[in-house]
Amino acid sequence: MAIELEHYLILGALLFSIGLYMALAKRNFVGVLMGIEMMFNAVNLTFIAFSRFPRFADMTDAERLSGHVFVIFVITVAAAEAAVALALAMLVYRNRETIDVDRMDLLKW
Amino acid sequence: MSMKTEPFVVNIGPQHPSTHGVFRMRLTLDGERIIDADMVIGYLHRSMEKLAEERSYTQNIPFTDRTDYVAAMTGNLAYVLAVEKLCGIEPPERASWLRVIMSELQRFASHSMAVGVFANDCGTWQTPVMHMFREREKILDLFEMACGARLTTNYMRIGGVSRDVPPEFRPALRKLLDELPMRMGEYEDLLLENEIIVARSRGIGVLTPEVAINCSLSGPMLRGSGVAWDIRKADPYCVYDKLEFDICVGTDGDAYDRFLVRLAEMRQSIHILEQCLEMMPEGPVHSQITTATAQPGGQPSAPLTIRVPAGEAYGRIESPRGELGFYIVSDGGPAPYRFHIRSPSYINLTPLRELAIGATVADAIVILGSIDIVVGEIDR
Amino acid sequence: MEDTGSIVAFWLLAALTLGSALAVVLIRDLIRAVVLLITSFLGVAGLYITLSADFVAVVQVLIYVGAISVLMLFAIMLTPRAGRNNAETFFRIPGILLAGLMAFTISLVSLDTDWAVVERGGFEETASAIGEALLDKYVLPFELAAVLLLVAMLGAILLVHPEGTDEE
Amino acid sequence: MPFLAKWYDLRDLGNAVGAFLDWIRDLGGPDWIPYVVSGLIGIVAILLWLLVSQLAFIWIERRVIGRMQARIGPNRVGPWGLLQPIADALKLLLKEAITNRYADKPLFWLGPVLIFIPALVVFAVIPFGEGMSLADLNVGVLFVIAITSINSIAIFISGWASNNKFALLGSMRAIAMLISYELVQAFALLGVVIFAGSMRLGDIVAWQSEFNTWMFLLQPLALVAFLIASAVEINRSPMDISEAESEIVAGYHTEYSGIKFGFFYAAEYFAGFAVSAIVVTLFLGGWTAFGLERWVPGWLIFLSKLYLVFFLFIWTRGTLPRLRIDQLMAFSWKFLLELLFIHILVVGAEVLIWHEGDYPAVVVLPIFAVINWTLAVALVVGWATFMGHLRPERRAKRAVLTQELGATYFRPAGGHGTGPMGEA
Amino acid sequence: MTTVLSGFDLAHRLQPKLPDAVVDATPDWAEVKPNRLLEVCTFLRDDPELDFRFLSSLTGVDLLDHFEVVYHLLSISRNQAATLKVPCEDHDNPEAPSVVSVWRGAHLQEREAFDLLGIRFQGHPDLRRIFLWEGFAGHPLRKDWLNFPGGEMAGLERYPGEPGGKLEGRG
Repeated sequence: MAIELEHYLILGALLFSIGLYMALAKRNFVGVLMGIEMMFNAVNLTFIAFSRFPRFADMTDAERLSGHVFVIFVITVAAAEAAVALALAMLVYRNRETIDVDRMDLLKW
Repeated sequence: MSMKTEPFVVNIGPQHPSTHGVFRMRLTLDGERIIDADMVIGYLHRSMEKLAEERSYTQNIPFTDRTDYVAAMTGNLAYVLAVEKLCGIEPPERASWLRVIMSELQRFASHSMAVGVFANDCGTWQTPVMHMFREREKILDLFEMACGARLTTNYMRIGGVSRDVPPEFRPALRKLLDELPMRMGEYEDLLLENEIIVARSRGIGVLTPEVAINCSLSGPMLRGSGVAWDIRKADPYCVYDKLEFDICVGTDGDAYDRFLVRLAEMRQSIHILEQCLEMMPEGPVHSQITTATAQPGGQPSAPLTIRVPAGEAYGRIESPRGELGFYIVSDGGPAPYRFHIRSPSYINLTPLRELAIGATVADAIVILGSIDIVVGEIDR
Repeated sequence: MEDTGSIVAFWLLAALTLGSALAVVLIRDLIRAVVLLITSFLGVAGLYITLSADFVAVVQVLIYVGAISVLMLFAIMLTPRAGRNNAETFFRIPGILLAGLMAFTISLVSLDTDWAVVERGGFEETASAIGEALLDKYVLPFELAAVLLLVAMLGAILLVHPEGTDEE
Repeated sequence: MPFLAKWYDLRDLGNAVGAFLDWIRDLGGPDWIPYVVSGLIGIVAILLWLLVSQLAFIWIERRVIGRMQARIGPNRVGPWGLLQPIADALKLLLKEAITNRYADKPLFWLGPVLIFIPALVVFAVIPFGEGMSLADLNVGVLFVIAITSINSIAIFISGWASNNKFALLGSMRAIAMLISYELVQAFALLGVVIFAGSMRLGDIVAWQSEFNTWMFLLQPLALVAFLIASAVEINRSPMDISEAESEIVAGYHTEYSGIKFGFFYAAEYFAGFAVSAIVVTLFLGGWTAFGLERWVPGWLIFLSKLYLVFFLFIWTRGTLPRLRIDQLMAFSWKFLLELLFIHILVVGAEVLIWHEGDYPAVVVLPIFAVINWTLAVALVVGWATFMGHLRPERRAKRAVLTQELGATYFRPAGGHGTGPMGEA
Repeated sequence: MTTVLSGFDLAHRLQPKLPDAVVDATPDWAEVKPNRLLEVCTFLRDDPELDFRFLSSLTGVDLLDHFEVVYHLLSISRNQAATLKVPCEDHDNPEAPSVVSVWRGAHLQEREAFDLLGIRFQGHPDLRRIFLWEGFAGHPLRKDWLNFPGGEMAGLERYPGEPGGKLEGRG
């Protein structure tokens, strides 16, 4: 059985769902962050898959590589997001002595 | 940082590459920063002061080797000087010169080890200490020539030294003295000018002279803080008053200065030894006042027992680590009534806690290295 | 994608990625979770290679494995032992439902859609093409990303900088 | 292609393998068989070479450092102690590999395994000679940077899993160092990539061969920065702070014993070889040496350069003290990175001028070399002065010699004291 | 040469300031009252003519009926030395005022004297055992240590409280 686009899409969907569940249900701030990163990965995988399996025959390489470029941007944003989120986690921990997202119920600290 | 992290307690020692024996620092850390420090000692405690109360004055000399086993000769010397002070014995002149030679050789050996180990604590992978050991070995060879032992010499006697040096001692010492200044130049170039050692030790563990005096620090610790105080100058014992040498003083009071002072003192020791080699007279090496008895070989020897009048004496010398004092109380009996060792390594640890707090773990190791402890002398 | 090597590689990597992602969810110890997450990231990088996206695959290793997971390890180490629990909140049931629904919907859609894929081989070399695209067509987003990174860095520094104390 | 040799010509090992592969292909069978076979040959060859080199260099390092330390080094097992590494390996195999009770057992087991991966995988992209690379990726440089960063994760995992405070301190230091020096490493290689115009390691070697130059002649600053950053990542002295022996016993591998320790020990050498290989490929012309490769096999040139670079690591280990972690991090962030920013700007401008003006390389490259060397020296000296490294309180000094008893020579310093005593 | 101030000299210097502090003086030392010790020490340290800012040595002596704490003082600026003694009358429970507030260098030495001789220094910030472990029976430098009331040959057990630890045939 050859590997087609659908395989990658379903794989991405499953990875995304696992990430979504983690982001929703994990108690620990770092756990939530791990879920979000996993979702990013799923989306990236889909992007790359789409760029590998083009829809139109007359797409140039540069056009098909838009997916890759987008992935690069996503990774950049993910890195920035991770840095800020972990800084936030440190700050919350310093002030509230917990990184349990359930207990971060105030909009201030 | 105001980060509220869990305090992290680390035991540096008792078995650790950088505690120079069985010494333990209990550090409470916040990240790499030390927020509290405590020292736990006594792993090498042999209760020498108690043991000495049951042995005769002569039998106690070997104990003094084993306090500061890196500088046994000066340990011997301080003890015999205290007893001689108590009895009023004047050793013959050649014995005094020999004592000075031995204690300066010992100072060189001890400082070279201290300097090498300090560089080791700064993170050189054994290289300086191995080079320093090369010179130390040659000095220990000389000790072996003089008294048959290398580390625990047991050379000094009350009223003299155990025996005169053999005739080949003099040329051997001459040869060594010709070599040492060149080696010292090497060490100064390699270690003193080393960028990383400077970065690691300057500004670390700063002691002002007021604090240093108040904490009763002595030796290179005190001189590193900028106080020109050397018992060899202040209260010359043996023949130091006939010798020409300088007091080596630091100006910043940090770990680097203590290291600096030790290196400079090694040069002064060479200078002193040169003078000794020239000026040392011939003559007996045992005092006639003590009951010197002839050994079967015909050589006069130091007495095995002496009678010490009741009283007390505090004899102090400048050992490589600082003021080594022996406080001896006699009740007129064959053994000392009270035998107290004022050991510089131990008292130099007084400001350790304050020096360590606020430093990093790596700094604490450097600070400990710059104090130059010998655990045998701390615990006694 | 007919050759056997790619098919085997895809299934192995997919199993690795999903398996370790599931283990990340299930495992309680946060450090082990991060280690498994790294495995999952590496699996994704491998999948990129099967999609002949070599540049992105290496960037994935560099950023996700080398930087983000390290940041996570750092954050875990700076928090106390009690903060190393990877347990769920009471959102578990809705979470499972929502995630399951999501997976089901996307899978259904992707299976049901006629993707009309035009088969074209992989890329010979992506790095220079991506570079050209970034500095030509996407130069504005590229600059924006740089600004974003700078702002994020400044923000992170400001956030963890203790108030009122000026560090030397 | 200077080689017109038969398969048995030792000048190019690739010929032999190529002939063997052709033979397999001629036998028929599926396409993947020669592919897998060539991969296996490469892997086995690299592993064997690494093992032999490692054993040899354990001995060489001990002997050389012995000389540096005024002693002899191992000389009992075998002639001149040559069998000492084998004896050590046997001893490590026979010793008990203790796992302490409260260790995180899976991770504790994983650490020593994981630490091998980056050191071995890097060799996949290294061209040992013309065409002698396992996988000449077109993103080779990026691959190298990405893979070597895994090293620190392995260190972290083993330190964490040991459940030992020294190990934990070591792994914290390793992570902090990784974050600090990853950027330096990337920037140092960026200059090379800009010049060569390719991230394929083979292309970079070919570029250096084409213009008859070595990259370090053009970019000395990048080489120095890369060497320092790599020394940090593989924990070689003077940057071995995550296993700082005099402070935290053995850092992350304090709790490892027996063959698990042996793994770390071996991985240290493998990583050293990997870094040396990268340095040789990117900065020292790889398997070329100004035409010498026509007479001497390329892989021999490559290996001799590699050993020379590795010797550098031995040398620094035998001579230099260790820096403190905050000094090392400050060195990265406040010193190297700034210099490399300027360096990248200059290199980029040079390449731009070169390509726009279409000047001949013979004229341009020497000028660039002179400019970059001058710039490197000026930048290092200038930045060091700016950062205050030449101020008297950061320099070496000598003790005051005095005869004046009881005098005080303390100079109240511009207090960077370390505590209440310092500020008193 | 270091000038050694005799006990008489010391007493003479102390006379105008602290007339009733000195109990006894000999050529070698001066003995002061325990309750005046801190004042005497502060005076000796701060007086510009004496300037004993350096505490060379501090130790205790068991004199069978009482203890004595001996202070060897040194003045670096004037290069002179002196010896001070303080009696601790109660032999079973000797006490002396701590001089840590005057000389920080006394810190470890007082801990040592406490550990080995059992002299309690009042006002010491951190008076704990230093060489011996917490729970060691008695203070070994005391002359009566071997027939300590807790049992014969106390200290010859390997660990405190170890049953049957008394060495055979040496009772």
